[in-house]
Amino acid sequence: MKRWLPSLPLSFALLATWLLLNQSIAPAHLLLGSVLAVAAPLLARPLQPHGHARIRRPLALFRLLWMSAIEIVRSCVNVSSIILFRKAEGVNSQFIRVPLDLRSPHGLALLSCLINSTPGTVWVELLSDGKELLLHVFDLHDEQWWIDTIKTRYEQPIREVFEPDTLQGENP
Amino acid sequence: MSFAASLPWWAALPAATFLVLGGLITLIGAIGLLRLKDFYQRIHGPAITITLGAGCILIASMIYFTTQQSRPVIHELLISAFVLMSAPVVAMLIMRSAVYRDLRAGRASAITGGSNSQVPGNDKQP
Amino acid sequence: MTAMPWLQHLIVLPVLIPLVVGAVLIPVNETRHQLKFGFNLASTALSLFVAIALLLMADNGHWPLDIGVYLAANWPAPFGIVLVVDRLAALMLLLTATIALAVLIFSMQRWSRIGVHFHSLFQFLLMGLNGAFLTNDLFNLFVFFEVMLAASYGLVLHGYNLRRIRTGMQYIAINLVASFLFLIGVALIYAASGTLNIADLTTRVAQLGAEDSYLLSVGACILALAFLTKGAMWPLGFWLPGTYAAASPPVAAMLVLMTKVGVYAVLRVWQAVFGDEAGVLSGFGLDALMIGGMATLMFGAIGMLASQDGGRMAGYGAIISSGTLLAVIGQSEEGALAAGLYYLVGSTLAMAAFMMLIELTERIRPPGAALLAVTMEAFAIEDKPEDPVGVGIPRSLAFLGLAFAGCALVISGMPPLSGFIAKFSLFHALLDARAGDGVASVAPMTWLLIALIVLTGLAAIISLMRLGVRTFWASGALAAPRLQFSEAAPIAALVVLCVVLSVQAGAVFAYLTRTADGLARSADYSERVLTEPSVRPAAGHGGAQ
Amino acid sequence: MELVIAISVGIVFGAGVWLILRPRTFQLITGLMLMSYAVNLFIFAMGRLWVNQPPITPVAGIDPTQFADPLPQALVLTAIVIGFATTALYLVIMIGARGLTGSDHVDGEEPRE
Amino acid sequence: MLLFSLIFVPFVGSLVAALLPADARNREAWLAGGVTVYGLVVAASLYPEIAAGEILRHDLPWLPAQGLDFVLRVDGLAWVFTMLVLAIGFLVVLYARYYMSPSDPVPRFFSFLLAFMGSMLGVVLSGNLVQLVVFWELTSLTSFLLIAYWHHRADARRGARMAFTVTATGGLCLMAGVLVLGHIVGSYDLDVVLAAGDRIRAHDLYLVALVLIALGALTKSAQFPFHFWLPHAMAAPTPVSSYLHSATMVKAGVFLLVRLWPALSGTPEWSWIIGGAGVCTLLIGAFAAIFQHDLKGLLAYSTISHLGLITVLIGIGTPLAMVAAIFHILNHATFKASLFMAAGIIDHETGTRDMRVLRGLRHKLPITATLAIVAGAAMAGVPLLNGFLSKEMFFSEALLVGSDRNWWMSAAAVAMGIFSVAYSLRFIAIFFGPPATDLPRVPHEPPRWMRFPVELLVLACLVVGVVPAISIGPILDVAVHATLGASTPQYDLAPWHGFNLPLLMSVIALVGGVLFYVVLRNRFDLHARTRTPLIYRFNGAQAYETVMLRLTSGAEWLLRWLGTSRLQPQLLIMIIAMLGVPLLLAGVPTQWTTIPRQGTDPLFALVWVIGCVCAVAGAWMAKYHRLAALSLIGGTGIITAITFLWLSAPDLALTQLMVETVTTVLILLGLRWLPPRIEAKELETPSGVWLHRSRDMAVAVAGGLAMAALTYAVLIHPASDTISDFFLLRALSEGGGSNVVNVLLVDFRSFDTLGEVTVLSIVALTVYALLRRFRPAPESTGVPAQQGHSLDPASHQTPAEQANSGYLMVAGIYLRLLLPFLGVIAVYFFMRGHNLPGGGFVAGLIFAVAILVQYMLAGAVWVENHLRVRPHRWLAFGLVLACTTGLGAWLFEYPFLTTHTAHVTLPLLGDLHLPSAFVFDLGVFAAVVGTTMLILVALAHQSVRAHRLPSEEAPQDSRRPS
Amino acid sequence: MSAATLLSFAIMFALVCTVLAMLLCGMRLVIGPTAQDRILALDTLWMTTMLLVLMLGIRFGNLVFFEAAMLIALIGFVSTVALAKFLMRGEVIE
Ligand code: NA
Ligand code: NA
Repeated sequence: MKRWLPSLPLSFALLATWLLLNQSIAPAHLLLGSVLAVAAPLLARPLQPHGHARIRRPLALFRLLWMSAIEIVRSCVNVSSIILFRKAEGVNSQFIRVPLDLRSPHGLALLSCLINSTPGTVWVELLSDGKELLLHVFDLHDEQWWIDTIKTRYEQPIREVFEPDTLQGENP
Repeated sequence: MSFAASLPWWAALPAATFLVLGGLITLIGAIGLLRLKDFYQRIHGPAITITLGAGCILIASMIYFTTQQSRPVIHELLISAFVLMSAPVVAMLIMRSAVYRDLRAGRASAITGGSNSQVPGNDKQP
Repeated sequence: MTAMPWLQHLIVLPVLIPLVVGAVLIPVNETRHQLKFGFNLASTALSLFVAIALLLMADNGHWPLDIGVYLAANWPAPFGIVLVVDRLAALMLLLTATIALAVLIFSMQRWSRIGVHFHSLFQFLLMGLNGAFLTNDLFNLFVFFEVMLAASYGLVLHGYNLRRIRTGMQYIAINLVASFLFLIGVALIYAASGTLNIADLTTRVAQLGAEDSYLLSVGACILALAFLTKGAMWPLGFWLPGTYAAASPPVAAMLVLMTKVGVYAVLRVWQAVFGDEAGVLSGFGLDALMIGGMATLMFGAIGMLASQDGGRMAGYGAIISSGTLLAVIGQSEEGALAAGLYYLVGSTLAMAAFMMLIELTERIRPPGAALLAVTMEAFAIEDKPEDPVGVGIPRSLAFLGLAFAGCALVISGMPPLSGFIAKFSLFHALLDARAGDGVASVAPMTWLLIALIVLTGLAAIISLMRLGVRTFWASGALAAPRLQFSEAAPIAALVVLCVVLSVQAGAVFAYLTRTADGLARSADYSERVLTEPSVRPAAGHGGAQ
Repeated sequence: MELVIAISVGIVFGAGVWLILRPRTFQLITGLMLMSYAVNLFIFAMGRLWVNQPPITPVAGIDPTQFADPLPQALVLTAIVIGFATTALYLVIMIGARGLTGSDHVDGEEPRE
Repeated sequence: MLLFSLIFVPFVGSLVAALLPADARNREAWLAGGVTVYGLVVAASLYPEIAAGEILRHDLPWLPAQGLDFVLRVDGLAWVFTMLVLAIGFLVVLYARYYMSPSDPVPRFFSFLLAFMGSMLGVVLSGNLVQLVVFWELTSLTSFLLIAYWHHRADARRGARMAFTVTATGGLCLMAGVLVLGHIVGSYDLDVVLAAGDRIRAHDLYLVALVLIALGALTKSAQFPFHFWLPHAMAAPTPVSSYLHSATMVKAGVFLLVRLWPALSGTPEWSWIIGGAGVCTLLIGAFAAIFQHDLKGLLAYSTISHLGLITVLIGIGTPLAMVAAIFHILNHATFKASLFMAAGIIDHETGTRDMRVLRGLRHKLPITATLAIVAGAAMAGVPLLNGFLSKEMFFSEALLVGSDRNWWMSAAAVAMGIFSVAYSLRFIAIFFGPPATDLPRVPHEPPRWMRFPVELLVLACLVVGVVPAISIGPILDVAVHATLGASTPQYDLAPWHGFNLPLLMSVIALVGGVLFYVVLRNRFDLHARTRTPLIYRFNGAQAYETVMLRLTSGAEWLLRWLGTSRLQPQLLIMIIAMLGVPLLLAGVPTQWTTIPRQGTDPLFALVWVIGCVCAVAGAWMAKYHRLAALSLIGGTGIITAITFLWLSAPDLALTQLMVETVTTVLILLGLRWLPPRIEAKELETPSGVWLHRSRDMAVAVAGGLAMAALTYAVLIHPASDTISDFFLLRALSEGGGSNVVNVLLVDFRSFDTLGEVTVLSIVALTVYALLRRFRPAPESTGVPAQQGHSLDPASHQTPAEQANSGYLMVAGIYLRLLLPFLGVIAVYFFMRGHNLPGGGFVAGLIFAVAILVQYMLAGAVWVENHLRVRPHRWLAFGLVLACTTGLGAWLFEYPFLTTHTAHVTLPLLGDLHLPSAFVFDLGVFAAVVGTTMLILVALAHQSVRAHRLPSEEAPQDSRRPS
Repeated sequence: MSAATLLSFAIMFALVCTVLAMLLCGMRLVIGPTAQDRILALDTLWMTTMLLVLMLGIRFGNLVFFEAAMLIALIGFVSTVALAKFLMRGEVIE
């Protein structure tokens, strides 16, 4: 199974992409889409050293995404108001370092997506062999608050999704 | 605008709202890009465009075409997906390149923004 | 028309053979040089056969009005792209194939090995040249020009060194800009006339309103600039001598053909678009062409006199030949055109041979000696007679000398080879055609042209003699060059062809007169092209289109 | 629209011309790129301007006057592709020349004054 | 055929001679002698007909279109010249057999000599003037080769070039003259031309023709002011001098004048031009001859003088003068050839030709001395020798024509007589006096057969001089009759005509000459003079050299003014031409029909404000801020894409976007090899640069305005009836696709597309070939500074490490995830291309970009270790697939590239339409992928290569395993 | 005010906003001052262009625009990544 279908979610996503693109669920498209959904990951496999993400807790993922969506909208309003109404000099833009326990590359990727999608924060890079995240914050008022937020609101759920085993090992 | 004539209110109103919102956010993002002080601030401007601006307009498009074509038109989701996949990459790469550029040039103040914040750097540096 | 005669496919072969062979050779490893060369040779030889066959077909009534039409993709003119073989196209194909074969054999030992993908590029160059000669569609002409140019870029830089890359950069930049001009010209012509097909243009030109005529003529001017840049008309051809001198000899020999493509395109487009059918636009720009041609002639002659090395001289020789042809086209006189075509054939063969020869003569003496010889000539230093010449010139030197003399005679238009016959026939046509009842009818411009051509010939003689004397006779280390048979044979063959051209001048002229005659009848041409029906489905074959 | 396109073509072309007359290879290549935009737009404009009438014919038996002229579009497509190829080529030659000649002058050597 | 062989055989002989071995002196001589004897026999066999006044013709078709046949025409004049050429030729061959040294490469000599002989025969036997010109130039050519026979000597090369330049130029004039003549007469046939004398002389172009032909003749015959080449031609071996430069080639000029006498003569112009040149030559040549120190030089000037004499006679142009001219041609040939040969023997035997050294040779070379003295006497015009006869005829003609009014003519004749006696004495003097002791070699009598030709010729001088009427009479007669026809005068060939004025002149000349010589020798020390008095200032040779040098330097100067080898001016010219030529030729229209336009959308205008600002700013920054310029131009590209989209060209927009992206990456890949430009130096700009810049700015603005105007003019003008409707109407029904642009590309105009992908492939191959030999600039060979910087944690990682665990790890998750999506989307755009925007090209680029992203992410080495991309195969596969699809049509008996559609009905899937255009498009796709990958990968590999190099040199830098 | 008018006003407004946003991006692109500013501006320009294209699709009621928008969303980042990588590492493909 794994040999022919490296990742079922990916294949489904590809099939969905195909059907969405063609806006059709005609048999021909289903067939062709399926062929592509199988073939494309297979052909791309040599270039995927980290393999594909295995989502252990889909529900946790959806919860996380929903929360993030709200956070994004909120941050968006904040950033907009800063841009429109505050003097640039008054904005306290800072780099901060967030210690990370998350190790899964896919988890880190998701984290980066969430952080970067949230206006006001930009992921710069992982430091100290991935134990620390360098972030840039648009308007920093309280560094510790940021660190805590990221640890609890983002890192924790992501670890739940991608590395529940290690998480349980740490917090029994 | 011939197709729009047949649009019912219940679709037109949210579509219009999302459009206006999307347009505004996009503009604000661009304003941020233009008027903020330095690069590290400016990079936060377009972020709103990419996430919320794009989202609003995509939703508007979905609403509009679904009503107009009388069938679910949701392929805009693809765009959202692709944007969500590529935007973080772009942001982190531009940011990192800027950081190291400034570090190499010895413009640490540009990074710290003249404040007391930590300078990012290589911990392994001897 | 039910089924398509198989022979008809011959028309597309000059494009197709090189394309397929060039493509097939791409993945073949460079270490299998023999194989690549073999394919290339077979393809080029086949192209030669096809060209001969097409020439015969175009001349023996195989097609109505002796014009073969091939509807690529089976769409009728003016909508689809149409390949057309008439006598002129067949002649150019033959010339191309001949020179290509000679060049290829010449490059077997050395030049094809100094860089990668020589053989594919060579085949693609052939494809571009042949396509440019065959196509009847302006934009398709652009495409084939680009094919040709792209391949020539590759070949000009083949085995690149400092000199090649300097001139190559210039060559490419100029041609890129010229391509823009080409596009602008084609676009304007389309905007004005609504068509891209040259034959269709013939029928449309006369019906155009004043504004569209204006747009068409502006487009034609700009298009002509693109052609003339390739054809190296003064002042658009300064790139040529340097490029020729720097390119490797076989490539330079092929470049000679490429200048002719520029001239060919001007001739083709002008005869069809601004011919007798063109109404008010008939003969548009011909005077400018003639003046430009004459300026080019003059420039070429000056350049030739000023040149010290063979490659550069050959380049200016090519400019001279372009200038002559352009001026002849500008005269728009049938007899002169036939003579011009004869000149084109002879001078192209000789220039190609000359390009290859130059390289061989450079093996005669070490570079220092040549420089010394130049200095001594310049200051008229009398060197003491040295030890008498040894036991005669070694054979290779004799061969080179003979071939050099042959080329020089043709290029300078000295008797008895084809160059002289061409010039004489040209003068004859210019004078005779206007003779009528006396003197007054020979325009001063015609006299000027004749005088210029004569003087240019003189300049060519002087320069080539100087070069020859320096190369073969100047004292100094004189090494009997090592020649491969594969290097000598193609040169010999081309020179012999020039001789045959002179001996068989009568037959050749008969053909060329028919060619010029056909060119002048643009209405026939367009009728033939536009009425060629597409192949309709025969019973049993469903599903076409 | 017509005026906008015309002025734009003019400006982009002019900028391209200015650049190709400059002495540095990089300027030349950027000039070629700009000229190529302008020329492509120019060819495109030869089919006149059509808003929201792409030459996509959903059914047979359409009224051809209701669609943009497809031919210039096809020509531009080919021109874009060829322009891309030649830009690539010039680029490679440009860096090759820079390496070999030690100069990024378009003549491959600094002008002698 | 026999006639034809007369010309043909020497050329064949020449060819054979060239192929003989270098040391085959005897075989060469036998061959050449055989050829000559054959010719003599053939020519002699024609005598009966010729003597009967017949004109023999042999026509071979040659250039019917120009009304030109290859005609051999033998009349008396031609026959006499043929005999002369062959007879002297035979003697020269015999002489040369002994003259040429064993170390000389004889094949070349005899080959050239025979070729010359053939050419000369061609000149005299030509039945039409064009053919005559051909052989005329051939004699120039062969003589050039013969003069330069000892080409290791600078004087030989110089003499040959001079002779060739002068005579070939004359030949060109002659050709022009012949053309004019042909224009006047309407034919080049000699018979027709000779018969049209009156028409020619009455024509407006007569003078032009005359001058041009005279230039040809006078240069060939070394007439003033073109005589200077002849003395320099003496660098040739003596047999050549004796043959070409006394007996035959230089006679070609006068032969031509005699030949065309019926057509051209009889006008004052003729007399003035021909006669005038002749008189000057006569005097200058004779005078200069006296002051030579070189034996051959003396003979050369004497030849010039005698040719002048002949020219004067022709210029006089009366029938009797013509008789004298022809007669003197023959006489001069005999005595001068023998004198040259004698000079050659002396040179050969003593090792020198310097008359200041030579003396008393009669002791060692008694027979040669006797012969030379007799021949010299003939040259001086001593009675009872042939030279006397023709010279006396000249005197009498000079008297007759000159009469009282033009007494100077007679004076000149006498002066020439005096001079010729003087130089003959100078020549003869070498045999007298005490024997020289300081000669390079001790002279002996030459071999018997080497002297034989001289003996024969001297004998001829004597016989003709004593019994002219029976010896030369009949021969002269045929020539004269052939030339003069009905106007042949009565003339009397006899050594004695009684006491008359010409005799007196002869006596004056003889006596005066002796006195003059004695005076010169005793009072003016001839031997010490290094230059000819009075006329040394007129040095033709120097003038020639000056002209040649000036020609070159002038040409170089002009070339600098008229041309350039720099790129920028050339591009400037192109742009100016693009602006100017249409204005010049087509002008500006006065009125313009317009159509209602599309309303202007302010948004669109605003979009273009961005586009234009980007373009202008990009142009502004391209010099110092490359990255900025690149970004800005990318901005213009985006706007262009939007424009396409806005204005109903979605395919273009997609393509533009893709190309934009790939081009940006491409240029970035290249940018790495362009070292940064140093700004500081450039800051101070000289004022000249501003001038250039304003000029360029003006041109750029003009160019922009012109394009804008053209665009606007077209856009507001109604479109013509275009061929586009055809495509719109048939794309779906017959092309099987609703996206007309795509159907155009893969069906209607698939031939274009085939060429287009070929261009792509060619460029890819070229780039690949170039980069194989790529040598980066020294500054950019190293690893970029960014990568070695200690601050950057990535600086010590391989690209793979960066992507798999380094700073790119997180980004890599996305970029790698995108790969299958991009693949699917490429397929999508490919599949739908026929009906909606997309197609093989866009799909190919998307696919290529998908892989490219992987390269950017993880580096070339890693990607290629995990995925073999074989761009060459993609390329070949694409091209071959496209061609094969096209060729498939052949099987159905359709033209190349005809589209076929397979209609398949499958269960569950329904109707499927598979147009062959689809497969064609697949070929396009593959070729595009191959091209893009090949170019980008080849560029990318440079980094790998460049990094490997320094690491090989510095092993401590082990950061890259590669 | 009909639904259509409302929508057309909304589209007009959004279009104007987007084009203005593009203009601002263009200005940042021109004024820089640093290379990263320009890259950021270019990336934003791509994004706003995508939005513009989407809105034009709504305005013209034509789904063809969608394809272009999708392509921009997919591909637009590539040049940005390349530019950023160039800045960061001095070369795009190592
Ligand atoms: Na963010
Ligand atoms: Na087809």
